[in-house]
Amino acid sequence: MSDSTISGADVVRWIQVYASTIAENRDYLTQLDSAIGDGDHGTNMNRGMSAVIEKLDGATGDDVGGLLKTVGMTLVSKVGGAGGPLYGTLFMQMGAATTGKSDLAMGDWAKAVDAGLKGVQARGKAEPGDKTMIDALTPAAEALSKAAAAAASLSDALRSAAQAAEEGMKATIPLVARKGRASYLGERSAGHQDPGATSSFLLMKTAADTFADAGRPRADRKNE
Amino acid sequence: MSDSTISGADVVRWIQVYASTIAENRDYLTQLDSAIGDGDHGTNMNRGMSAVIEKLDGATGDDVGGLLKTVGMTLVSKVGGAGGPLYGTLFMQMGAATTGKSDLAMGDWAKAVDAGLKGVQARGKAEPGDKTMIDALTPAAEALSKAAAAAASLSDALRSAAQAAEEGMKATIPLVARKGRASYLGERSAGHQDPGATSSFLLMKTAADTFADAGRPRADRKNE
Amino acid sequence: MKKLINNPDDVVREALQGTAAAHPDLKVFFDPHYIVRADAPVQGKVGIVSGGGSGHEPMHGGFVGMGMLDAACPGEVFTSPTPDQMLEATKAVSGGAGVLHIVKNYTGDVMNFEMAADLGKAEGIEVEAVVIDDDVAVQDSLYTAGRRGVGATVLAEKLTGAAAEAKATLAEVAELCKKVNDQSRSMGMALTSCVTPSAGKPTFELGDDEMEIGIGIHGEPGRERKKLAPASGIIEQIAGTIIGDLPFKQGDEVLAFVNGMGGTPLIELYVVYNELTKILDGKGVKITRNLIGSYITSLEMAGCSITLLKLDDELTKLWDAPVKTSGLRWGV
Amino acid sequence: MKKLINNPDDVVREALQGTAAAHPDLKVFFDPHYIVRADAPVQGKVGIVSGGGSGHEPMHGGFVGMGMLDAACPGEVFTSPTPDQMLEATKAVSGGAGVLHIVKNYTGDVMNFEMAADLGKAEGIEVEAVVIDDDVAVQDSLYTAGRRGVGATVLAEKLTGAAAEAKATLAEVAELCKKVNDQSRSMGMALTSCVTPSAGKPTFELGDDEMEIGIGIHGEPGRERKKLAPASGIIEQIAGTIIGDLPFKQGDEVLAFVNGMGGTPLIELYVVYNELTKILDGKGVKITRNLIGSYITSLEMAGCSITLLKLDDELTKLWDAPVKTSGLRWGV
Ligand SMILES: Nc1ncnc2c1ncn2[C@@H]1O[C@H](COP(=O)(O)OP(=O)(O)O)[C@@H](O)[C@H]1O
Ligand SMILES: Nc1ncnc2c1ncn2[C@@H]1O[C@H](COP(=O)(O)OP(=O)(O)O)[C@@H](O)[C@H]1O
Ligand SMILES: [Mg+2]
Ligand SMILES: [Mg+2]
Ligand SMILES: [Mg+2]
Ligand SMILES: [Mg+2]
Repeated sequence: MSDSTISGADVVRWIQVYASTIAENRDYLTQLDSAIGDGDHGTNMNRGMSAVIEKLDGATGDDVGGLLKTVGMTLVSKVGGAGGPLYGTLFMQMGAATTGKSDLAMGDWAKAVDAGLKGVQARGKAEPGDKTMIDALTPAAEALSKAAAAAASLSDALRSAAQAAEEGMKATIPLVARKGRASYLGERSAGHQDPGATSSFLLMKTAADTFADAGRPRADRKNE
Repeated sequence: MSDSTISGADVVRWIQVYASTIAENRDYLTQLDSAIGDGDHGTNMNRGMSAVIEKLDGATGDDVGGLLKTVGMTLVSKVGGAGGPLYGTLFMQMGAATTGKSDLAMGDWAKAVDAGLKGVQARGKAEPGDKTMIDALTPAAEALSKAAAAAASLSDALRSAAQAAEEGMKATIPLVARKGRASYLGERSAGHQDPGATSSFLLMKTAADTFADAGRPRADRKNE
Repeated sequence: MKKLINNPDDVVREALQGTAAAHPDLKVFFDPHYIVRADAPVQGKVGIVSGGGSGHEPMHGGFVGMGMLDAACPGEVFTSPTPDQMLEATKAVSGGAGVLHIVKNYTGDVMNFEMAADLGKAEGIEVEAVVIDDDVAVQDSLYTAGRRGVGATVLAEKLTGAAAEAKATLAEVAELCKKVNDQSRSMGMALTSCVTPSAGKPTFELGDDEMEIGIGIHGEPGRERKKLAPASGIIEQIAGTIIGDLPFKQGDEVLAFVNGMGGTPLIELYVVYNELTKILDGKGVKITRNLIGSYITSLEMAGCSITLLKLDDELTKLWDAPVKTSGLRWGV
Repeated sequence: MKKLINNPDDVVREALQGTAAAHPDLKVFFDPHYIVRADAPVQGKVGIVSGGGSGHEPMHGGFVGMGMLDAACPGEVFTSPTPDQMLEATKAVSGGAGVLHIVKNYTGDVMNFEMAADLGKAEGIEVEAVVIDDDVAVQDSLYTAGRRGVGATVLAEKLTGAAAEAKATLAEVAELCKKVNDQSRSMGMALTSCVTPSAGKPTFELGDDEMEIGIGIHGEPGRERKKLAPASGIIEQIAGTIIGDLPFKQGDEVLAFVNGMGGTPLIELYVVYNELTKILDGKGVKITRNLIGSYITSLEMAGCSITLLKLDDELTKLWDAPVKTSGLRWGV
């Protein structure tokens, strides 16, 4: 079904890379949130991901499901705001979908992302087009399912998911928000990129960057 | 003793000219007070002199002493701050010194200004050099007494008083304040001209401008 | 950024330490953060819990005490607190009669309180949640997250606190909270933006001659940006929108709450109150109770909000009941 | 200028109209302006009158009521009121036991109150005046107008109000007022200037990274301008100067009053209070009472002041006595 699988250690690495990417993009995310929200999305996500990194210290990734659940629960108790429950649910549902696994095949990953997305939708009740993180995650999950069905290579699948997320993120710019704080602005929310869609794109992008190396020998990997 | 006398109508005219001069210099006085005080001297004096003008509406000046007392009492009840009691006392004491008079000879004027100054000193306990209105009034009063003793002309006497007040005012610039709000600044008060000395100079200047014409026929007067 | 703080990351914790030191009537807990009245749990009394982002002080921590909240959960500045804080607070004030969560209608607050309620119920505590959504600046439609919870929150905390003190049941207190919310309308405006400690610069830029009408309490931009105007015109627009929305009618008795956003001095709030009385007089609406001051704030934002609550005998009596908190106190 | 006002010249009058509408416990008079408690004069009780420029709200009008002031005279913004206001207020609260004037030490206030006391005495009312001068930022020397009256004024109004309510004589109340002043020290700082409505622009300009230490309450520049620093350093300097001046010593019990200048949010005042407790703990000085909030303000100025009052049993009991004003209320 795929050229390789994602190991538990890869998942740990992905979380670490995502945490440092969030740290690098903290001010950018906050700036996006200042335009149509309350200017805390970067700080919130960074506080959460820093706590996750502390929590995961020494984690091996033998139990991917347990690992992802821990990430989700840490985010729930450290982030607050909308981002906390939403990203918390995303990871908790990804964890539930991968319970007991130590390696993920591409189909497992596609299912996990889809489960996470469904969790976010159940929690936040947003539809695609509402100008939220859903707008980045939905096309990414669809791209993964399609790639899994077409038996594409893992790295191609991850790349297409990241690209779909990026397009979804950019497509939030002209939208008028219908969920979250930005919806209070009405028409004034149009013309700005959604911060949550941006952090979700980064999630898919870091997955592609990290897992694309998954099949290759350690020495050739770029994210170390 | 002098080339002419100051009539009650002249005194009324002086008050009016002083009121409009204060109105013109309102922002300037306030700006001086912002630097070393609380930025209200112009507004305060203007509020007071506007009330005086309303109060004096139709006043003939038959009783110069009564007129000046009314000016003083109006200032006391309309100005507030340091300026209210000080200028109020100045005019009330000038009024007391001219009780019952309908015309003032130059000596009467010199005595009135001296009485006003003494009132301000009794009320405010400031010495010359403390960086207050006293620093403009003292040299003016001295110039008037000297001129009266030397039997100078009224217009020369008034001009020399205004000039002495101006020099006194300017001499406040390097001084460190020892009375009033400016004293809280300590050394930082040096380098700024005292607002009260400035409004007192304007008082002496408008007197010179108005009364210098006192002896001439109405048609030649410039302040009408 | 000009603030009397140390490290921006430590503001909430240090302010809570200050609160703990200042008010012996309160117990303050850390990690997770929550504040409870020192005599909690009061046996047989419904516990009232609220919470939200910090930066709105005195709300909510300043309203913990006899006759008002049993506990408050402060989040990071302008960020909803987390379910674990709410759960611990809920457990700490549960005296056997159930716990009411008063939730301001923001996506984050609603979701976090939902999770906390689930956790509380799982521990065997009866929990009811009432969502406050009184901000008429926001349309309540399919196309928004609904109206924001603003000034009515303060009133709901006071009134439910009084009812709980009088041993009303959880169902009654929740019903009362909904009634307060239904009968309240609010709207706010800003003359300046606030600056969150973490961002370090104004959330929005406003020209020297501009104001934002219809703002929330988190430095969100408002419904429209306008040229600065005299208080009379501003209050006419805000009060008019509020009055028309419920609507408040001739003969109604109301509580008028003129709230400062944090950076507006009291003298201006009294000018605003004066304008408001003129407008309500003109409509035949009678102010029988009032509250004037900075009670639900946005850090140092300059501006105000107005809340009107339609009163009846029940609400008036509950308003007058004793309250003993650091932010609101009378009768004791 | 960004303010919720109409015409700058009408701010004081309109705020007073708002006060009159808001507080039925007060009677507000115009031309001359003064505020008295509705039940004045209280027969056989010493009347307590204070006053000063407007712009310091809630002081003084917000402190009129049972257990505190009998009357307040509001001047124009930052301008001492006039003797006729003070005379009318004095007459209105004279219940036969004499009247105390609490005067902040500013040249204007002192001179106007002096004239008013003379006028009151001429009308047969026994008047005592006590001048408050607690600001350690100013040297009390032959070369200044003496120390300014700041935070201790609020405390003196509360404490003398309680004593008068307990029917102390005029001599006793005046003595108490002097004692409160003698045992109090204050100092303030500003992060921003205020803007008087009539000037329309900041009284002083401060850089983005600067603060003024040792300011008064009228937008006067302070003793020194410094680079902005963390709260810990600022409070160390201010508290250190205060503590050293009296001096406050190990074992002393104090009331700690952390005051906001008008534009500083409450969350920062609690950060300041937290710093203050650490410093006083370190010196062995015990805070047994506190007051935290914006009580003596400079319009919208951002900044704070700290006042420490050395307590004894008498003062502590008077502090705890009931007070019912719009600005300060407990026990009733
Ligand atoms: N109901 C919702 N469903 C999905 N995502 C949402 C919803 N509401 C808000 N979001 C996302 O959350 C982001 C804001 O997160 P954050 O700033 O951390 O929280 P808050 O809005 O509470 O400050 C938005 O940009 C949006 O993508
Ligand atoms: N003790 C004093 N004696 C004489 N003049 C004084 C004294 N104190 C202050 N002044 C004068 O008053 C002026 C300030 O007046 P004003 O601004 O109206 O009052 P305030 O200082 O109360 O705001 C000062 O510039 C100074 O000239
Ligand atoms: Mg946000
Ligand atoms: Mg002045
Ligand atoms: Mg937020
Ligand atoms: Mg003044």
